[in-house]
Amino acid sequence: MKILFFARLRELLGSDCFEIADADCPADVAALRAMLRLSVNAQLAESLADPNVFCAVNQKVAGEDQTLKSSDEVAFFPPMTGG
Amino acid sequence: MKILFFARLRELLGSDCFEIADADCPADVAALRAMLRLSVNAQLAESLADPNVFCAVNQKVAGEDQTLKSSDEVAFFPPMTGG
Amino acid sequence: MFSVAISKEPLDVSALTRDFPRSAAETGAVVTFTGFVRGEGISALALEHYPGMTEQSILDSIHSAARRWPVQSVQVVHRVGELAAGEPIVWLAVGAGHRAAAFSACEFVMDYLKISAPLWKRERDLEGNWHWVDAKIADRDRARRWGGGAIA
Amino acid sequence: MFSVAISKEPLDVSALTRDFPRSAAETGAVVTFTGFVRGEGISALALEHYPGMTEQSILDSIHSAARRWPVQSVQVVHRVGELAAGEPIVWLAVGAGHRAAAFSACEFVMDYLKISAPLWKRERDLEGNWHWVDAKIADRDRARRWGGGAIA
Repeated sequence: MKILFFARLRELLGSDCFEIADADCPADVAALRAMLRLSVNAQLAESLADPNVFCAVNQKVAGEDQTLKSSDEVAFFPPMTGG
Repeated sequence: MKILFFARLRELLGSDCFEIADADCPADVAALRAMLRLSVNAQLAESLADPNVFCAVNQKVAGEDQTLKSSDEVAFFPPMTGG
Repeated sequence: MFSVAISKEPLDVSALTRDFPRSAAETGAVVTFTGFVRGEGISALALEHYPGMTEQSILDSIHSAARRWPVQSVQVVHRVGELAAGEPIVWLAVGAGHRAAAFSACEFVMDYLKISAPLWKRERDLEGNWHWVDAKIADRDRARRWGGGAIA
Repeated sequence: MFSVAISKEPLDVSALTRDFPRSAAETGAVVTFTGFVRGEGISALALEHYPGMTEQSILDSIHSAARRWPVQSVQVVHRVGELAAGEPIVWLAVGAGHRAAAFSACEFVMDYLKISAPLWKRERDLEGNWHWVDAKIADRDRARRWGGGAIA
């Protein structure tokens, strides 16, 4: 299961994606955030705890209680600054 | 003293201006309207009595009590429909 | 940089867009409005103006907008004469640091142009007869949204 | 006719303006917005996006606008990659029968694009260092003006 990171978060990770074993797929977005925070550096862990950092599941912004399956495309990114 | 007419009023007059002797210059816009109504055809006279028909003095929209002198540029026209 | 032109020739909206003055350091937003002849039930449109007063009246609307919002450049080109369906009637552009000012000033200038610039439309119907277009109450109401003294 | 494109190449605003789809019978108003890189204190700007989600998110904003106002065509082209001061970042056009719908839909789509399209800016300062641009609270407040459920 691949987790995508964009912008500032991608830089903090040092890569544009983070892999976890499909078997370890967490139940929901909140559980995924908690799991990731244990695996990444302190700065990125802090960002993942920030409610202003979005999680998108299958390219739609998702709430903390959205359930996950290992085939989902999941991404984390900071608030948008386009336009 | 030349009085300019635009759009529908110009068509009703059959000309783009109406001349009155400088010596006959009326005191204000209201007096000019009254004077013109006696000199033009019934349809144009009716339009000149319409408060929605504008009078401009020296290219600025003027109220009924604006005073006139024979050197002023005076024009009458219907509501604007540009843009 | 405020400019107003009345044109007897067709408007080249693409060229006007290309040449609209901007500052690379300061212009963050440009909003444009183009009005077109809608061909529903008409075969042509003709526009008449009051040379001198029309230009000044549009310039007054621009200055009034510039007192309300921080705009950098405003340009208006209004067509007169006879136009076919689909041709541009008016082109207006506003450049500003940020989009809020550009949007508001552009809409404001159009609203005031509609009710205050001496311009008059005639339409030719499908039988070839010309009719003067009546002023719309809605245009007056729209301009009043901006509050009093707008042209002062 | 709704279209969204993400472009790595510079935007040709003049050509986009020329080619924007219109109906000679029905299109009375076209409003465009162009956003530019303001060069104050920066030497370059870079934009990153989320391929697929960015396009869909902008299209969602367009569909949301089209449910609120009678628009005929909406086109958005957003630049990504590295840009110099004065270069266009985004171009947006809305065609409608009348100007009120065109102005409102254009401003609405820009407001929602700002807060909902996955795009992120970095600026290079005059010393050559890159900094991520912080999201503006003002953008969120501006989008909220349009009321709830806007993207739904």
